[in-house]
Amino acid sequence: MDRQRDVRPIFAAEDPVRTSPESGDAVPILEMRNIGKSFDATQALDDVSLALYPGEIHALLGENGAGKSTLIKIITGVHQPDRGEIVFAGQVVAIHNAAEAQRLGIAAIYQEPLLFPDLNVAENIFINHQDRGQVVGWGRMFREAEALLAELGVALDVRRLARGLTLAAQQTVEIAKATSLKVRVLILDEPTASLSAHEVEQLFKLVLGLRSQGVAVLFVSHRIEEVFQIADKVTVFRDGRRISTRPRSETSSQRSITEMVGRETGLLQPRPPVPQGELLLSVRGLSRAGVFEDVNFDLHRGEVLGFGGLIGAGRTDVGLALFGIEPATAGTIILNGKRAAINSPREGMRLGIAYASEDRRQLGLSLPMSISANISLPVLVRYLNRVGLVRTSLEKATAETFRKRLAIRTPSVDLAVAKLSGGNQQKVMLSKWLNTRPSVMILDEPTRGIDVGAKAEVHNMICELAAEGVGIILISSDLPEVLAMSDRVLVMREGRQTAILNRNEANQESVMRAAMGQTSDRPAEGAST
Amino acid sequence: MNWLQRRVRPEQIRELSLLLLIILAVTIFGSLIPYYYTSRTFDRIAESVTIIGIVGIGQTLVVLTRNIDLSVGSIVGFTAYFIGALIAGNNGINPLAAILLAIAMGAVMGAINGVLVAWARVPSIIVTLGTLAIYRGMLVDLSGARTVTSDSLPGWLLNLARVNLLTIGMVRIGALFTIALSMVVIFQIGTTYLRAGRCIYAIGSNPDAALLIGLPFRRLVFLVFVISGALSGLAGFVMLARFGNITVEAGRGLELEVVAAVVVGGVNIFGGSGSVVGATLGAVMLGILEQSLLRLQISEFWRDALLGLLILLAVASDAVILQRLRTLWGRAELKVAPGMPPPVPETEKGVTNP
Amino acid sequence: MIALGRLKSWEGLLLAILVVVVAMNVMRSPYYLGIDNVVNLFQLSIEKIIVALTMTMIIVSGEIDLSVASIMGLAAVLLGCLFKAGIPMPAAILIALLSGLAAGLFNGFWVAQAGLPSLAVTLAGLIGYRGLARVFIQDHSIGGFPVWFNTIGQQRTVGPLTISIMIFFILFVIVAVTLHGSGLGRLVYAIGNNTQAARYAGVRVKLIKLCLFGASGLVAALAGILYGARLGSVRGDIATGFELDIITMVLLGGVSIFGGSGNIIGVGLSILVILNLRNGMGLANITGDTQTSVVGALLILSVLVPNLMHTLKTKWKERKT
Amino acid sequence: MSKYLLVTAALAIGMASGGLAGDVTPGKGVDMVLLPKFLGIKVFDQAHQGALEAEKELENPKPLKYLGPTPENSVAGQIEIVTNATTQGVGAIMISNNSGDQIVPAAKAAQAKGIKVVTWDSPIPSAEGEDVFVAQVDFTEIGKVMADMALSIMGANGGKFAILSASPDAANQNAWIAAMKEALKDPKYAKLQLVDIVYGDDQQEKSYNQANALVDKHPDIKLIMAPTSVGIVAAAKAMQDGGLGDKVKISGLGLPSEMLAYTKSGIAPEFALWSFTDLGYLAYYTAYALATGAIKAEEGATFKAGRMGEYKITKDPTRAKGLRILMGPFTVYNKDNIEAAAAK
Repeated sequence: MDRQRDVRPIFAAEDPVRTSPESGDAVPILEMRNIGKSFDATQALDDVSLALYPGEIHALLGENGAGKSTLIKIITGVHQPDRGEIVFAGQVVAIHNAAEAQRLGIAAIYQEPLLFPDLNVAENIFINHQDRGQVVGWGRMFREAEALLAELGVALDVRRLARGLTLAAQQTVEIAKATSLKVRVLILDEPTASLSAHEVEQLFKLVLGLRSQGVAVLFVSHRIEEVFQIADKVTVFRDGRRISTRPRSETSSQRSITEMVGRETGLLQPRPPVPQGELLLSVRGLSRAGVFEDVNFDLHRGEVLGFGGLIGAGRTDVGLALFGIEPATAGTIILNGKRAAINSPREGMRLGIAYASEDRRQLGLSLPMSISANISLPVLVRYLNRVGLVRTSLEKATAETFRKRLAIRTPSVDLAVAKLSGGNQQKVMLSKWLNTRPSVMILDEPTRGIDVGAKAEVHNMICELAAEGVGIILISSDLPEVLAMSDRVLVMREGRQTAILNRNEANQESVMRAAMGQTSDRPAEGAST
Repeated sequence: MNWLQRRVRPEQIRELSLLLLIILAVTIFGSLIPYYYTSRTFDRIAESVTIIGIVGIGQTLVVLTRNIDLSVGSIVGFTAYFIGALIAGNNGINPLAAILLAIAMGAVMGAINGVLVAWARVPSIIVTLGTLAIYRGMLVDLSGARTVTSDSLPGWLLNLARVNLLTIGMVRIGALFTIALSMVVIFQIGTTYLRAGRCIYAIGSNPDAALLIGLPFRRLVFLVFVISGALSGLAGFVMLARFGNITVEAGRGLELEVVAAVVVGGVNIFGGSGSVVGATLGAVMLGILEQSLLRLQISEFWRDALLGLLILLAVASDAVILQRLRTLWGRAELKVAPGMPPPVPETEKGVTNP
Repeated sequence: MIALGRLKSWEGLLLAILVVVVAMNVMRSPYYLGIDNVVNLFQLSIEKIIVALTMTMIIVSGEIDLSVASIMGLAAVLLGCLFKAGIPMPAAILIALLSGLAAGLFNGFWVAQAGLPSLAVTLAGLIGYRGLARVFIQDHSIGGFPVWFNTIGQQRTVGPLTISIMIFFILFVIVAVTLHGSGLGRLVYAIGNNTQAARYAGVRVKLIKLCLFGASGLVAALAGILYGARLGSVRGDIATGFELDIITMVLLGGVSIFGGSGNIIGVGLSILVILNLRNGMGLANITGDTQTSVVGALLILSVLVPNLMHTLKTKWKERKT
Repeated sequence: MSKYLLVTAALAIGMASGGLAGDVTPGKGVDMVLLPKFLGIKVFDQAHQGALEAEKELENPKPLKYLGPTPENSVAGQIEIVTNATTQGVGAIMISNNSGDQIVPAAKAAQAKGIKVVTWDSPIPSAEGEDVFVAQVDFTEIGKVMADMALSIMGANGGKFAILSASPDAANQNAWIAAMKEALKDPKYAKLQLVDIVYGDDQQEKSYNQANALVDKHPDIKLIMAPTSVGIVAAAKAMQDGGLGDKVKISGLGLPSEMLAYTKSGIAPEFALWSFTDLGYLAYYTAYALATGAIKAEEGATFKAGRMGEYKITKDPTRAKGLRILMGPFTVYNKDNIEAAAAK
């Protein structure tokens, strides 16, 4: 898939931008008033009010975890708001599930479409139509499906199974499904993430067509240049709060970026720089077919290399390749001067690499098992006696040392990890990987979804580790954290390495610009050497 | 080629290949076995297809929803016995009433499975393994282990097996075979033209999406188990007509043959694809194997050994297709295990990440 | 590993049921607790309880093995055929054991390496291996085994116990130590709890699953051979339908069908409950099929009850917050 | 037909005049267990009725237990029931043995605890663990009868025929088949050719399929001899359904009530059987007599079995060891006498 595409404005700048009618007279089709939502400790949405007007494309910008997807899930009835109300066409409504949302005329298209692989295209479009009676009229359904697709200007065989469709074709089917249900509010969540330039153009034609039919479109995307290409109004979210809503003409991509990232970076003192140790790891031309390409960087002992970029940029995939869970298909990895082929987590661990996953509940920990069992799991052989039995006393002793070292608040190390708070669970996972005594430690979103206190302790631990000479790769979407902790920041975008910024060059704007496609002038490091 | 590709859906390719396999088998066995192409052979095959075919329809619907129904063997035995006892009790009973009663009795037993799987969320492998034993035990208890003998049954029932509706060349279409054929036609139409039928495919194809867009997930799972029970009841009646004598052993082990026929017939073990006609072709394949091996003087148990292998290959090819699907769609994990409860979609458990 | 909270509630329940059942049986026949009858108790279902031990490890790892009964039949039939063909008994036993191991590893390959669902693979095994067994022996039965072989299954050699019961106790200790004490046991629990997390932690999931299915096949073959020893002859339909009893013994013991939880003490207690129940029903002249239906009901209850308790608990917690 | 009645009647009279008849005192409480091969077969239900009739006459306060395994694990099931009965300490066990010599350890254990073990319909081949075998009919005689029926059905020019038996472990089946093979050596039956023996395990479906398979495998066979009440009915229906009633005849041992339609339609012109009710009645009397000490299980002991008159325990000629009580007459049914027999 050709991922590299030049930015060609579809519309000439002077094209009269349809400014939304003054909010005074037009009635918003969908209005969120003071919506609040929190998941256990973290506050996902804090007093958010937003209005969508018919015939208007409203873009939503924000970093990862800014609350965009939570808002969408509330609109489509997947979640219920803790506070606030939703007003649809003037009446207060409660949306409990997707079916109710659909009845109101609200449809959502996610990055991964929700189609049925074993049903054909026409059926996927009309699967949820209650009004079509118990008997399926295939002839009529095929004709209507073809008509719908023609109206959207798409040529697609309605008889073939959804199983073989490309992502772009699937999105068109989803849009056709929405229009067949007389959609009034269409939500597009990161629709263009893996589309080619031509496919994006196709999609924008469809969306503009819908806008002219009076549909209110909520467009969520990280591709800032696309947003400023199509949106009538732009809203910026940060930390669950709505920062600003401005017509596109009164704002610019630069201003939005600053609004998105404008958090005070004061509270995180930057890590004191540590004298750079000798070269630990150097990676050249690392790639994995269809996932990421040509990643080049060096890592020295005691150095923290931050991985900046947006979700789906491929940072986690680089981590998985280095650790051997999803091995790289090309490129070289040189560790302590020796070439290494890492094809399984065992080989990764034997070479002294550790990867702490971003999803601690699903991939990082075995929740029902005790703290000490989790910590000893990767290197269990170290705790076995000659006969193969587990020396639980030794295991508990190790767990105790980590309990003190990382201040894990737990009555005993035999407690099941499931019973711990998010922060403590994260510490247990980190202890698990520290226990393998790695020389290269890959941390993937180490502070996501944990309280501020635990976050600070994790940061201290990172500083200690670096001081001890461990090379650390910090994958994080928390920009201030990356900037504060990293000696250098490697930025990725859609599977490509767009920049390596050392400490003085790296700031919120430069990283964000690199992450969103305005490639910085300096070529990626290492490519030349 | 494109025309063919457009017309034919993947699982139809599986059914076509099965049809070719059947024709191949018939020609090979025909050459090896004397007197093979006689009406007796087709009668034999038709007879064994009748019962497995009818029950296979219900099993197809169950497997489509990523579940399995092992209790069909006992339901067939139970209905065969008690309808037989009932008819023996009052020979004057109207034939249609007897058939409907058999279907109703089977449906009730299917409903019990349905409630346990759909609402109590007990995996269907556990529920139906349990009810397989419970219904068999009830049959032995309530019948006091007696036998329904053909002498106590009325004439219309006994020679139902011999009634020929029509004879094309050497193929004799008996009454019982017609019942089976009509069921296949009815349910093939039902699963292609009725909305409920299509929804059954949908919830098997992508349970998360089905729940998210509000398809009646639990009611449909309950429905397929009721249908599976009802059809097993009908098969019980057919068995009664065919054998005349029904002991408490009737239908024992039938469930394994039915599951084999359905899986070999192209119904995807991961749910969502496969058809009633495919399952019937699977039943025909089973019948051919059984009869031909018998005639080749080699033990008919080679059929079971071969079936084990055929099931494995069918499941493996299902997995390969699914693997390609997974990589194509980039979906991390299409976690699925037939018999295990339909995966509780994230949305229902309340997704926590902001 | 044994979540103590759970231990008290489930195992306590089993203990109570056991006491009630034994009390009822003693009332019905004064000889019940006599040493003869206790040995009979174990003797009549020795094959099932041996295989229930390895089935426990399979289910804790999140998989299931429906083909054990057919492997028992296959191994017993092979033993008979080889013996009839004049092969000395010890060699025949060895070959029969290896055949079980091979069948188990074959299952393991398809489940671990090819990633197929264990339910489908072992269902194919249930049909296929039974077919193979009956092909080898047709409809006949083979008997006349050497006396020393029959004594393994029949004579009381070790004090009041037969050798097969001794084998069961030895296996019980081995599985208990492996599951709860050894590193392998810890990894089996990890795989059962969360296979992906285990893989991310560098656990060799494929290898361990392969070994588990291999062990399950081997022990099933051993049980088949002991069955032949007990009866003194083998037939093609030996051990048909045993998988229901075996799986019930494991699930009634508190092992979750979804893997990752449960312990050997629970399984031990549930074995005693089912043995006494079956023996009690036998004394009360309840037919074989009715006994099996009681076991079928136990199977469903052992998953239904925890399910209901779980949903009630979550509903109660929701109402509380 | 009448010829056999004459012979056996003479035998019975001869026995009666022998030793003095031990009398059986009714009214004693004995726990009795009647254990057929498995449940679900009509002939065994009739044996149960016969035993209940004897129980009423002997006013045994303890009710008779009628227990049987499932056909699936009949061997292990019978062993389990005998073992349980031993634990319960019953008075006597009457078993139609379907487990060959595998039942011996359990039977011996029962005898060790003073329990009387009486076999009926099908003995323990080695006779170990068995007090006495109540034989419904002399096994060698059965062989001759089956050979005669085959000859009379297939006519002078003979032809091919096959045997559809029950289970390979059933001692009586194997004995009858062996006796028939022995009888066929007589030049009279030279033209009869036995081509195959298949087993239906007394299961309806399996017997039906095996009968059809026989015809498929040997299209030219003229007779299927089924010495089992389940097999004979299944084979008859298979031939009827297949429209082969006139080409392939059925014979063997069957219940008149079940075979009525097939004898009338000519599919099963001749078959034989004895009264299972009488067999159950006699077995009960024998076991009761032994349990109450009226007689001992040794050669020569005689006793009066209620309405069936006197019986004497003799050595069993058909087995190396073992004692036998020979019940006596059985009848060959054909078109004319089946009507009356079925009505009974």
